[in-house]
Amino acid sequence: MERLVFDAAALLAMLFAGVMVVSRDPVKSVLALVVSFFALAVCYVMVLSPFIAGLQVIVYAGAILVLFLFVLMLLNVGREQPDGMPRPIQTVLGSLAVFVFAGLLLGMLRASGSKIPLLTDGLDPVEMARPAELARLLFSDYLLHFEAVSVLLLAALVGAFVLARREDAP
Amino acid sequence: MDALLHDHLLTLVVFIPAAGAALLLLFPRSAEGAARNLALAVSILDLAVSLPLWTRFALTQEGFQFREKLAWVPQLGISYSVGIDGISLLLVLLTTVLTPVALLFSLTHVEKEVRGYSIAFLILETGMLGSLVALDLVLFYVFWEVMLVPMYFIIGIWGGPRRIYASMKFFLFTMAGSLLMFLAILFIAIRYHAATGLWSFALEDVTRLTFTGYTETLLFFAFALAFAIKVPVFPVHTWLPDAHTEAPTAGSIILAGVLLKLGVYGYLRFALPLFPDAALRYAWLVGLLGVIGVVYGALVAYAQHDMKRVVAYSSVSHLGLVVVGVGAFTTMSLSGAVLQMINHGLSTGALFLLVGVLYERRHTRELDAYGGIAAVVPVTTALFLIATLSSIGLPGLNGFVGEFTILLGTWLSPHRWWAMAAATGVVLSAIYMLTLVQRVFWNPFANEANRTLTDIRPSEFIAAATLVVLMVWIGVRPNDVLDRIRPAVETLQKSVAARQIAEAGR
Amino acid sequence: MIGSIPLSDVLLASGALFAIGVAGALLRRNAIQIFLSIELMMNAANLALLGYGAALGTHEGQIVVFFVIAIAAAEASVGLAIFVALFRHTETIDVNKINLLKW
Amino acid sequence: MTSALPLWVLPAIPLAGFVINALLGTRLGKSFVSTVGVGAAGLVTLAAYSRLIPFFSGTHATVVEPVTNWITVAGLSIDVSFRLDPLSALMLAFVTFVAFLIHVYAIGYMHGDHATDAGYARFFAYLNLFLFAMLTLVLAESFLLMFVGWEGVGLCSYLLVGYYFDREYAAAAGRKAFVVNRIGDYGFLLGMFGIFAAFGSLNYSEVFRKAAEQPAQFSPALSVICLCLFIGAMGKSAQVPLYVWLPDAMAGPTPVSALIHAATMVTAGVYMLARCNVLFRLAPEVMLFVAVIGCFTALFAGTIAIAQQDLKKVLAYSTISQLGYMFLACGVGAFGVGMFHVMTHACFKACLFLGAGSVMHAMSDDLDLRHMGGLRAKMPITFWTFMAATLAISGIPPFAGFFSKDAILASSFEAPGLGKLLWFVGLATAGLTAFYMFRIVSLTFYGEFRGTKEQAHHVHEAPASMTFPLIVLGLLSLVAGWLGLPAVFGEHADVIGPFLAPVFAPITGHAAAGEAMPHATEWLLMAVSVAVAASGLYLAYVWYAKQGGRTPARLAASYPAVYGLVADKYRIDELYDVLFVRPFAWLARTLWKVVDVLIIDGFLNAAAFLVELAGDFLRFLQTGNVRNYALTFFLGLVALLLFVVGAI
Amino acid sequence: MNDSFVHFTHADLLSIAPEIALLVAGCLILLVEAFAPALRRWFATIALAGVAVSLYFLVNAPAGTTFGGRYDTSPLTVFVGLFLGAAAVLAILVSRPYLERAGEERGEFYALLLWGHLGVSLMTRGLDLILIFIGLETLSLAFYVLAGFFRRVAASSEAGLKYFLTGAFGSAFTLYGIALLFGASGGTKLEELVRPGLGGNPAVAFGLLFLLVGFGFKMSLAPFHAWAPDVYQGMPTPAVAYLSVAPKGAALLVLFRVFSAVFQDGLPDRFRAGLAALAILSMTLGNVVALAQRDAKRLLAYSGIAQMGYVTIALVVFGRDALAAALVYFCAYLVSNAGAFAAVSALYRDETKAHPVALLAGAGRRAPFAAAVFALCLFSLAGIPATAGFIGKFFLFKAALEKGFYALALIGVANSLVSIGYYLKVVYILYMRDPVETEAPPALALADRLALALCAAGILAIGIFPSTVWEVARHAAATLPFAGP
Repeated sequence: MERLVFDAAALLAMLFAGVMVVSRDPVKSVLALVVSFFALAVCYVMVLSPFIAGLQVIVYAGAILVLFLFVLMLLNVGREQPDGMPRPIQTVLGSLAVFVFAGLLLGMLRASGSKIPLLTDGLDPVEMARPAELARLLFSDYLLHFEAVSVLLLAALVGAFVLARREDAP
Repeated sequence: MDALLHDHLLTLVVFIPAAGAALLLLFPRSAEGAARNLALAVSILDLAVSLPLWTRFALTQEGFQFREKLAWVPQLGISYSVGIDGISLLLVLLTTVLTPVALLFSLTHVEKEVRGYSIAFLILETGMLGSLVALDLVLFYVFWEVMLVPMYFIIGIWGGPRRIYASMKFFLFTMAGSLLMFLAILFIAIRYHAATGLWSFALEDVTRLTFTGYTETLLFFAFALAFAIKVPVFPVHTWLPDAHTEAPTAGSIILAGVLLKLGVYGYLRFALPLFPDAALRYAWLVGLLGVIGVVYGALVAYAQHDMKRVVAYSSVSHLGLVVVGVGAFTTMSLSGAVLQMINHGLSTGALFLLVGVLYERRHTRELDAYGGIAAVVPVTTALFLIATLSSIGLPGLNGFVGEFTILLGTWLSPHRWWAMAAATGVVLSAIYMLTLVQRVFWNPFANEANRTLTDIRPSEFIAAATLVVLMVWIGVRPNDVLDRIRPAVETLQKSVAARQIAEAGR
Repeated sequence: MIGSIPLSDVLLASGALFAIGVAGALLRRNAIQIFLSIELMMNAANLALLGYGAALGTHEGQIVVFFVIAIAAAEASVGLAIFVALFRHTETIDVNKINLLKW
Repeated sequence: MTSALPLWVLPAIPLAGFVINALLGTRLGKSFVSTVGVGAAGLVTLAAYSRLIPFFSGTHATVVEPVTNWITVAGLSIDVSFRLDPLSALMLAFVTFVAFLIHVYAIGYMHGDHATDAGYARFFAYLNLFLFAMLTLVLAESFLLMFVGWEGVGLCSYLLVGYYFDREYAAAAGRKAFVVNRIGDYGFLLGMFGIFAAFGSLNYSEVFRKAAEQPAQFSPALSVICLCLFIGAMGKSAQVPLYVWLPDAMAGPTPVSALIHAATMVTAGVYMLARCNVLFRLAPEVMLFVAVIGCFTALFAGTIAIAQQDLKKVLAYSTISQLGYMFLACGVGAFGVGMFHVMTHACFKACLFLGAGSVMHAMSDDLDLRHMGGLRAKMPITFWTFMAATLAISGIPPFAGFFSKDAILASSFEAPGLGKLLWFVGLATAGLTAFYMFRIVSLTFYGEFRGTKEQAHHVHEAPASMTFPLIVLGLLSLVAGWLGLPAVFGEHADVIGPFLAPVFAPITGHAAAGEAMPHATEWLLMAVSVAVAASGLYLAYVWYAKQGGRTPARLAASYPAVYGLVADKYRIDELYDVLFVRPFAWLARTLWKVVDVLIIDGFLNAAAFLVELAGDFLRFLQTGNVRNYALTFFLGLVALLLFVVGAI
Repeated sequence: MNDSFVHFTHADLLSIAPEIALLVAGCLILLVEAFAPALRRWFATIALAGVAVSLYFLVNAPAGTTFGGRYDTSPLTVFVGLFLGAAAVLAILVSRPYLERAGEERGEFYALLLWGHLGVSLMTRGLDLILIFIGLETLSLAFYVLAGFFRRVAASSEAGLKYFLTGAFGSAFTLYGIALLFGASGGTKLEELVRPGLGGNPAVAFGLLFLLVGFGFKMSLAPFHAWAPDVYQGMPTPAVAYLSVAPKGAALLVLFRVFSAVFQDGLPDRFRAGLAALAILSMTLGNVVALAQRDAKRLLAYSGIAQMGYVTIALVVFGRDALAAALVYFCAYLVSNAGAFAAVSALYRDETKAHPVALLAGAGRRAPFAAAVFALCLFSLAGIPATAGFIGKFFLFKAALEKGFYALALIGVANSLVSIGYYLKVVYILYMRDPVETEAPPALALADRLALALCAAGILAIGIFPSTVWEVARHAAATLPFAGP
């Protein structure tokens, strides 16, 4: 049952990811990715990470992709127009490489994870999904990371400010 | 001060020019005259400081003298280890003599960037002296490469019309050889470490190593190639005509006078003692290339119509003879080879200087632009003639003694035919050098532009006359020089022989 | 039982999404779409992390993903700012046409 | 002997003269230069005779005077030491004397030559330098020191031939002289190497002692050694095939031709052979070769001399021819006779050249025989001395040449093997010699003057400084031969032979010279040679002096090919040009343009170019398109995955 | 489970004091900019002070690990920290006159530089993959912005875009690699990678290769190098001076750490061969293409690609001695390359235009000091003895030869020869070509002068007295954590 849900959600995510890639219209792309991310959120729930699934919906689908959409609108970028300059090398080599890569990667992943079910040693799934435990870890073992990310966010903030600020600002 | 002069004489000699260069850096760029005079003064001071090396050199003592040894990179056993034997003594003095001579000549002829020129020259002198006294492989390599940089600038900035090509070629050629040597040096030290558990790059240590045949051959060739390019030996000689031709006169003097010798010197000092077996196994190749150099250089010199190129190819030919002497490896041929290095430095230095005298006045080196100018510039002619005679080995001047001892020494070695083939240089050198003299100084007066040529100036004359005096001195009293060479050569042969016995016993 | 999802399913899904992301990044010309593809690649990594975390019974996977989402947000803000800044010069974000700097 | 002048002073005197004149001569003027130059020559002559007179009157014992060590390296130790023995004494005697006379002559000659102060100083400086080198050559006690002199005289020859450096042919001739000599020197050098390898020394005393003591041990090596040495001699003494420089060397001032290219330097080869007689006698096949070369050269050069129109050229070929005689003598083992001819030849040939110089001055530097004629009246002293020398060279008794030449012919007649043939060729050459010598005498001094008016007006006898040496040498041409009268004139008639004999002492185990030939044979030979010489002389006189050259002109017209060939000196110079000079230049150019420029530099430049080209192409991989960058990145990853993981 | 919710010891605080100093300095600059813009001339000083304080704490931190084994304060990190700090100092020194000339003297530049530096610092000191990743991203984000800092200049914005897109692409691989390693080892700490048999796990191999390409990208190792020339060209030069040195060193250190944790018994052959291939490709491509460059910064970018090829030899050789050699190499590279960029920064008048090498013609006369130092840096990069570059190559090739990597060493020196071609070409233009620009350049600013002098002194000091740096590097490398014997 769970597997079915997971697989269905994963397939959906892949499907819309594919749409995102294939679509020439960036807006459609973004929207496809939103759907894909929602499906991914379902997957996250199925792998015992409801908190992350929430973040996924709120931060990713809700904030980040909206930001994308916003920028798309701002820049008024239209559909990708064929520019009359086919780039066969990029396309052919790229596709070929992706296939080889996918083959190798999926082969490896299948082999390495096929026999292992999630939560084999009978840990409590509820315990796994509890945000409080996450919070504890975040402020103990991962305290430094947490602080470091704050610097990262600060840098990103300042950076975005530098780049997007009006020209006449000092 | 006395102690300084006594215990650190070599260090002083090596680094006085560098100190001078550092001092020059403090000068404003506009102080050209001061820079010129200071550079000359420094080089003369260095000459003065180097003279005690000659007088205090113990004639009978084997091994190195004026030794100094300081740890440099102690973890790897790299040391500032210097010392001289007869061979390096002579080359050191040749360097300290030729540098002031070259600078003296430059006094009147270098106009742009005098300060930079002086700095380059002084650093070059330190580089040359350093490689001559270094007894540690890394130290040697450092000095060896450091020389390239100032020479590159000297050719590239103050050179002739094709200076860029020439300086680049010079640099790349020389570098190509020495990079392999660099790897070989590392390899040797690593082997030494593997064998003894200690790190050392000191010559006295690493000469105790023995290698298996194949390895030794490879290492030998790595070293030999570096030195062969510097000499230069056919077929890696083609940088030389370009570099010599395009370099400013003073640069050519130093290039021909000292730099080329470093190739042979390196071979004697490092390649032979380190790889005696390979060196003797491939002696045939050394000799063959030497013989080819003699004949080929002479022939091609004959075909040139640029004065400097003639002299440049004559260097190929003369150094070929030196290489033959080295390859023959008899005491006599080796002594002759060392002596001939000095001789070639003096005679070719003088030739380049005098070509420079003409070039600075007429701004052409084409043979056809001259002709019959002996009447206009008699003193230059006379000096050029003497230098020519020295170069073609006229008895009574220095060249002959070297040539004769090399050839006789080679004749006495198992390679008699080398001597026969190399002795043709006697005929060939006469052909191309006398053709040069005839076409430049003799023949009917061809070009009215030469009517206003002025004869040699006092500063140029002093520079040239110094060399002529030395030529005569060595020609008449070669023993003064040979006495100093002998112990060094004998030590070298003994060490090689000892190594061979050790090899055989193994 | 929730444990009935085999890890391989999770990993395969993640791998496939990653590959799709790579394909998008390589084949799209619009900078924003390329960036979207890269976001997808990061999400694929997230899925793998969560899957591994669940399989190993540790919270670390979730912690990592937490940070990654933060990083992704930061990256998005900077990236989009860059697009905007560039768009002012070029009037396009088609990377085929952005080649002032080359050779 | 204690108070005697050391031998080293002899070369030192002219060396000092050279240094003074070279450094100061230009500034101090001609009279100073002549004083120093001639003074040095005079002084050295006096000094030489101060040693020679006691030597001649004494025991003739060899004296070796070491001065200093010159080169010491490994097993080689070369002393500067000088040797006075009969051979060097003989050379010393005439070299200094003749040189002095020619120095004197040169004062007048060079004044007449309108030399500049610088040129004048240069000339005398070179002459002194030559004297220094020649004396070193003669007095040296070792091969190497001899070589110093040997090269030194070569240098002076080069400098003096090229004295008129602004004339291309003179400059070229100087170079040619030096280069051809160097070819010989190459042989000399190898010979020395061989000697050192075999004997471990280059000192005469040691080498000759060892060779004489153990002939059998050294004999095999000596063939090659002697051959090499002989090549050296060939170069210096202008033997076929290395003779080509000597005719050209006439481009130098005439005193130079007289001194260097007739009297002294060119005989150095003969001197060397005589010096090394011990070695050569142990190499009989080389001796034969020497004889054949000498003999051939004598004839060959003689024939060329017949058809030359240039006075000095004729004399030059005659010199070559006479040198051939000398080698013939050496080749047949008559070293003493050869040296005897060296001496007499020095006298009469110097006289001839100086006479020619006198004529040349009178003719305003014109040397073409066709422009001369009838000078006998206007230049009596020149004529008579020239005549005396001509008779001497032609072998007319009792002039000097007769005795020496006759001795050579006699020696070759006696020689085993090819002896008779050599004798016959020598005899024919003697006839030729007489013919061409009298031809030039006739053309120059007899008949009508054929030059221009100005020349005719200008013709005059030379000044005293020039005629004095002429007279002295003319007299010597008469009497010098009397030192070596043949055995038929009495037991002790031959002074010079016994004097030199110790030098040519027989080697133990080797047969000494054969029995003296019967007097009758000797008389007969003399008669034949005199007859041949006289007929040559007469023929020339009739053809050129009486008939004004009609017959030879007719002959020349009848056989144009033959005449042309001879007149063009058998076109040997042209042959050498085609065989050696041009191929040499071609090879030089080809090596440069093909090997250096095309192959070596071409290869290197191509390598550098290819690397740069690769860079030029590869830089376009950097398309500026960021998608391509991502693709290369990704392709790199995939390749790594395939390589690293694909194998696991 | 501890009583307090937040675990935080004094040692922890001390150990991150260097980063805090950087953070504070950056914030201070921003605050000054916001509230006292008149004091903008002091930005650089504040930044330098921040770096100085940070280095002070760095040097004085007790050796060991903190944050439960997630943070490294060993001599190795001190060494690397000093190296990074030096790069930061040079970049800041150059920035001041550069920004002044460009009229963009803004506090954000310094703040971002400092925070980017902070990120690099985290990369080198983190013993936890996720911390390393955060550091990497901090660095990246800061430098994406710095690349596009000159918004008025199209090239700068384009550089920002290219760096961003490729950088994010690379980061995604890094992240996936981390995920795979996490899955295989069960944790994100490096010490958890030390586990027998882990090296044979295909997932680990994938993870390592992903990390390799991710960090190889930061090192601009071919074929992950393509961004570098474009980005260097468009980015403000002082930032390039930092970016072309510090993150590369950090990336190599991370790779060293991860690989030596996983492969306790030495690199497997395939990995070694793959790395060697990268090294060779990088050297060769970098050098050959550099020959064809006309722009000074692009040329230096390719030179940097080649230099990374050389230094990757150390990774191939593997082991602590090789790491020591790499550290020395990086020190040499720091003074030479940062010096070269400092010289480029000082020698060009118009900051916002391209930097064609040809424009440097005659610089030897116009700006003798900068040109001389530039030439010295180039000779050092070329590895001429008596310069730092030679010492770097010396130890590197020694390490290679010691372990028998003869072919690699040979290819290395052959490449050196090629590289001389373009280094000398620049020197030739500096000194031997007649100037196109006759106008005298502005007088060299004090800060530029100082930066150049420091680099020159560094080059000569390392070049002539290498024993100190070698000793320290060896000592530092000995503390490489988790490495096998």
